Amino acid sequence: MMTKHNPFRCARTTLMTLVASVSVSLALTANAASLPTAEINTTGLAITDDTVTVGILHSLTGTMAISETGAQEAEKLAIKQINDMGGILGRKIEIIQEDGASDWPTFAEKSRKLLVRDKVAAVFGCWTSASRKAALPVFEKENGLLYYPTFYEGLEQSKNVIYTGQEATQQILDGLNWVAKEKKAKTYYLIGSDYIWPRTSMKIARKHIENVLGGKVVGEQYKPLGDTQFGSVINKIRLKKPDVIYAAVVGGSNVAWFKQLKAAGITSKKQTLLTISVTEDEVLGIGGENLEGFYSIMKYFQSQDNENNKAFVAAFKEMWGEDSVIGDVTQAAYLGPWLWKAAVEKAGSFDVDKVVEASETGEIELTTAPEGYVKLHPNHHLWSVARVGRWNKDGQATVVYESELIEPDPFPAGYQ
Amino acid sequence: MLGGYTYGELGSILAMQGFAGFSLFSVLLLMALGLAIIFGQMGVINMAHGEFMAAGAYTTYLIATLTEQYFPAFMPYYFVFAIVVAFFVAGALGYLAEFALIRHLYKRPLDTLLATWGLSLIMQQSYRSIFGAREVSPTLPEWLLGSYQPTDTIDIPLNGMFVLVLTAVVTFAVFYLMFKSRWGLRVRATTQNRVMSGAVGINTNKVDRYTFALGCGIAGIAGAAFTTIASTGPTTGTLYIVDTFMVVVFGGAASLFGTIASAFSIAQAQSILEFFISGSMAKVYTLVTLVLILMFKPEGLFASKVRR
Amino acid sequence: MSFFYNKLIGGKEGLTGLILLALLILVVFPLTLDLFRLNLVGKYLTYAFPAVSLVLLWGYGGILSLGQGVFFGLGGYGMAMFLKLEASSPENTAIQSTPGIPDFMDWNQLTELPWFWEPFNSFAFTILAILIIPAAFAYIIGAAMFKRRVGGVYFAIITQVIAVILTILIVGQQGYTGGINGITDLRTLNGWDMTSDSAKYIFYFINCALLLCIVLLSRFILTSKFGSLLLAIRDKEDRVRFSGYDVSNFKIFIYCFAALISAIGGAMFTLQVGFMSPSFVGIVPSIEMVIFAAIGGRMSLIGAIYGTLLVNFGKTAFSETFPELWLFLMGGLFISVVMLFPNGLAGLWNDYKHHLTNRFAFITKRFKSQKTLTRPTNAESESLS
Amino acid sequence: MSTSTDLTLAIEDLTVSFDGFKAVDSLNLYIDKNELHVVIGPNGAGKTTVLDLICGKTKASSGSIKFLNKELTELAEHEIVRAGVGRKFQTPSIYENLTVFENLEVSYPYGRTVIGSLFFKRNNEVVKKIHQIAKEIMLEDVLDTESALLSHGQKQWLEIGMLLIQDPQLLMLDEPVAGMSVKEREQTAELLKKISKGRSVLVIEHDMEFVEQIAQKVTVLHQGKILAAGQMDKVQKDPKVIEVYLGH
Repeated sequence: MMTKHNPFRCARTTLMTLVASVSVSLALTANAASLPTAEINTTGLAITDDTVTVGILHSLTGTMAISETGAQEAEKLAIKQINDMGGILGRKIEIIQEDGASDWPTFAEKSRKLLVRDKVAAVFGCWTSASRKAALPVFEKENGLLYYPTFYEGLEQSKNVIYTGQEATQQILDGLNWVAKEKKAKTYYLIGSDYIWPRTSMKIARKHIENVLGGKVVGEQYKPLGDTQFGSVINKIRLKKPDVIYAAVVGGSNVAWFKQLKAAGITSKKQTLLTISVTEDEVLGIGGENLEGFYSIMKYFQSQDNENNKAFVAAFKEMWGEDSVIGDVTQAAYLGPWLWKAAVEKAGSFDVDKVVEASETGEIELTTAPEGYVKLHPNHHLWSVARVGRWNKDGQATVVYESELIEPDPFPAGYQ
Repeated sequence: MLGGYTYGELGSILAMQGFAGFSLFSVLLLMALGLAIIFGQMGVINMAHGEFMAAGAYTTYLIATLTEQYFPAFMPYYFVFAIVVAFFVAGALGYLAEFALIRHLYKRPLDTLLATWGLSLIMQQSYRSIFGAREVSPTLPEWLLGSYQPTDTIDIPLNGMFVLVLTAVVTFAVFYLMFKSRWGLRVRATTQNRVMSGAVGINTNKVDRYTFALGCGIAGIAGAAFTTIASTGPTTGTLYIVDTFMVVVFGGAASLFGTIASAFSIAQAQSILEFFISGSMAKVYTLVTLVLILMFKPEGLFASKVRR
Repeated sequence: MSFFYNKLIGGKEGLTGLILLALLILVVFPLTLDLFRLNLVGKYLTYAFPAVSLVLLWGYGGILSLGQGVFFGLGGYGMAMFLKLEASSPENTAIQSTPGIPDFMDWNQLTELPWFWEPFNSFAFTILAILIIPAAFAYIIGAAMFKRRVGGVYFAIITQVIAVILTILIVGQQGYTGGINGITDLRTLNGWDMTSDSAKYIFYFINCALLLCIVLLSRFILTSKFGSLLLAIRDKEDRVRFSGYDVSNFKIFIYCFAALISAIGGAMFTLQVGFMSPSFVGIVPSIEMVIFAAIGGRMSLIGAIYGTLLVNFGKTAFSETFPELWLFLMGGLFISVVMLFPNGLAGLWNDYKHHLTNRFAFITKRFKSQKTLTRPTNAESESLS
Repeated sequence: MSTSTDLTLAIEDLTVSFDGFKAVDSLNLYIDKNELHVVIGPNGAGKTTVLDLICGKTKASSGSIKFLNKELTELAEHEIVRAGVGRKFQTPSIYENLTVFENLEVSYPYGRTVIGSLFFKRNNEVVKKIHQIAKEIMLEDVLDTESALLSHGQKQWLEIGMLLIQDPQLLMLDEPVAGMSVKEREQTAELLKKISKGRSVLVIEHDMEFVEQIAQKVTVLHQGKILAAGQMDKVQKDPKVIEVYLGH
């Protein structure tokens, strides 16, 4: 019934330059034999003397497979690298992969399977908020541990989830400050796909624009998911002549939106556009020529120029092919296994309660993350940087702005 | 509405909004033409229609990629070539589907719905296995990008104009084929009275197969054309299928004129509503209105009263 | 007199089938499966409600509804609204800007409970709403369509469009409905922990009992004169009409009944799975329900239940092992059921049974089933023209 | 005329047009109690349309149809049937996968509402009536046969039986002997004579031989209008009728 996907299928490569430096005493990692399984696993998880089993739960089929492919690839890469370094507490990580099939109850069902039957020590997975919301009660009931990679709307904080993507205020606010200052923007047009993440993000953006920046929202528009006709919306935008178009259109609609924008003559020469839903993954479909000069706010861009990232990109391409692109979520997914490793080693145990406790100390940090330094906040979200990238024709972005490290605030006062 | 705008500006918006409506009209019509033949003339409920469109789109993508790699000089012209190939690829797939599936089901229209739904699942998974799960877009020739500017304030999208012209050409071709050619006569004869047509020497099997293939081929053209406005993924087809059926049913299944009128009215309603209210609600209102009208006029807009 | 005898044998055979099914779901499954798998079976069995409803509606009545998900969803949402209100007590939601309303409303800046949520504070009202609202909605659609003699393909497509409309509405009006995430995090029913093991067993058995009751009730309908009329309407609608029956009333009734059954399934789904989302309302789930019925046998109530179980088991097993192959297999299954076994599992079983007992009987049965195969056509092609 | 009370059916000025084509044009037709009336005419004369109009399948553009002084043009199909008009279709229209018994039972005029049909009981009275009708239509021996297995002629009779069980005042038959063997025709002629006692019967027929066997009064339709009417032998000699039939 289950498959153990072997993540180690690619040849052993030049040793990873990437080494997780964790703020944990070396003594813990030094000798696995000194850590009997009975001590580090008191709750009956699937852990032997030399292996520990984790779950990966993403959509391999259905409409979301497009987006979730990168995340599961990154997770497998991280796990492979950790194993190459000797595993966690002397135990190699084994993976059980399940398909969420883009279907929310399936996520709940598979989560239950992973936790109840397979007794996995941690799960890396979910992509959409809906799938996380469906799986969440299962993780809370069965006391599992989920590392969730996507930037999302916030308004959630569960003991059993570590959020490795940004919550909405972290992603949005600094980008808006930047555009207000840099582009002297006063009027904004908000457009998004019609579901919870764009709506919540737009709500936060509107409050920030009106209350903090003193600007004006001249229009707010939502299109059904999957809709591909933007002619009327574009005319409406033309009528309103906003300084900035602020967009959160997703999936197939996203491609249609940018293609039609370009066809309507609205290009970066005339119009500033800031989006929170375009990563390198999306650009593949949209085409760099349609995006050239527009801005995305993300915490990570593949083009980021630092040693960590270079090593990461090289390793990713080696494992998954030269043509791979790496978007924000892919990078965030990559952080999951490393954060878990750090927390387990700090706790000296795989027990979920202890790992969570270690995670909540505020001392789990990664200095080697591709995006740069990140630290886990006691509220289960990451301290991270907001970046504004300008898209080039080749599908890569140039980072034009970087914020300070921002504290995560899933329940932002004044923005609800 | 006039507050702060000049008449010139409003005029420009009006012109562009009018074009947006026309553009949507041509998109809907192009999607629906193939189905109008398959469903309207043959009575086959082809739930895989969207997947045949995707076949055309993927063909275009493939040709674009190959051209870019091996004949970069040919890039400005490949698109026209791609449309023709998309027609034949989707048509050939349709030919196969008719041969393997549809011909056994002419007497069970509701069962064609289930069988073609199965077919659509298989086609989706094939696309995923062949082209990957990610959405793709072909690199478009320069002349399809950007806009035409008759005045400073008016931008007419080139891709929209292209689809409009293409739709006009395909529509005229279909009309010529169905109503002026000898072959069209055979198709109409077969759909009206299969037994009698067979008796007067029409090879009805052949007519069926080519008609179905033609419908699918037109879907392929539509798919190729849509690569100019949207992307293509394994499940792209499912996005279009309900809209397509609505256009055909609302127009009165058996009437090609009805299909045109219905595409026109749906497109205008949708695009005008969308200008004033949110996109989601515009869609809801349009669909609710269609359902209500269909309840009062179940045979669609343009079905003639016939003696039964 | 032999007529009654045959009828009785038919009844006996049906009784055996029912007892076998009851044994399987009430005894065999609970004894052999662990709670996780049993809970899965419970979930699958909630899909069997709309599948059974489609046997009545489509198999016998010839009315193909591609919108049974709408009613499944209405039932499920009804139950979810009640449970959500219970979960959103002011104490549980103290961190919200407006405590006491569901969390998603608070995120969407609603400051008080919308009026149509108010009555769902009452459990009695909720149960009534689950039974009445979907049936009433079906009555409105059915009356409008069947009185105007919209049938066959048109009905199928219109019901599909209704499913689309409802999905867009639920997703778009997220302040009132929870949007695409649905209504989640439902934990207690009248203060009783729904996620406990004992609760899961209890819900499972309630679900099975309801399903068996529905099968019995459907049997009663099918063996009455109404049942014969339903078949008669499917095959020769005009003849029935010109025998003095108001055909539309019969169609409306069976459509409402089918809606009611589906809604009960939806409510049981919410109770067992702990949430409800728009992904059960749209086109895909609605067509899948048709497939369950088709694979089980569109003319067999019990077959539809086995079909539902089989397809869902297959889906789970295959998507765990070969996620890539699953869609090919599923697609192939649809096609082969339509092309080769139009009577589904039930048809195969009948063939097999007769094959065992009597080779000759087997041949005639095949002959007969060939005929059944062509039967729905008249009604359909007429309504198409 | 239209106030006449002793007529079963009075059609006056009946017109129906499809997209401008008048299929029935200002038709007048009267049928007496206990009369067996035959309508003949070449293809496309509008014969079947007349039946469609009477039973409500097609709505008239103008004119009136009075059945026992009740206006039918306003009623729905099932109401017309309940008023006492039965109609047999051209091709046998029976429920092929039900037995002969069930076919008759389904047509039995009780339990016609949804609730009624759910709680309909097959009591002795019903069984007796079904057997009586089955005997009349010569199908008593095959009551338990699935009706798909009947011969073509038997199917035609079964459909007549399904109408008879409702005891209509006006029985309309569309080409009842089409496709029957010679023997079956004779039996059908007998049957028609038998059942026309106590009710009016309107028959549409092509087969002149058969018409001669049964007809009392004949109406000849041509292009939606009445060409001739009266006793069979007179009509047969009418030069207009001869021209239409031969010139066709």
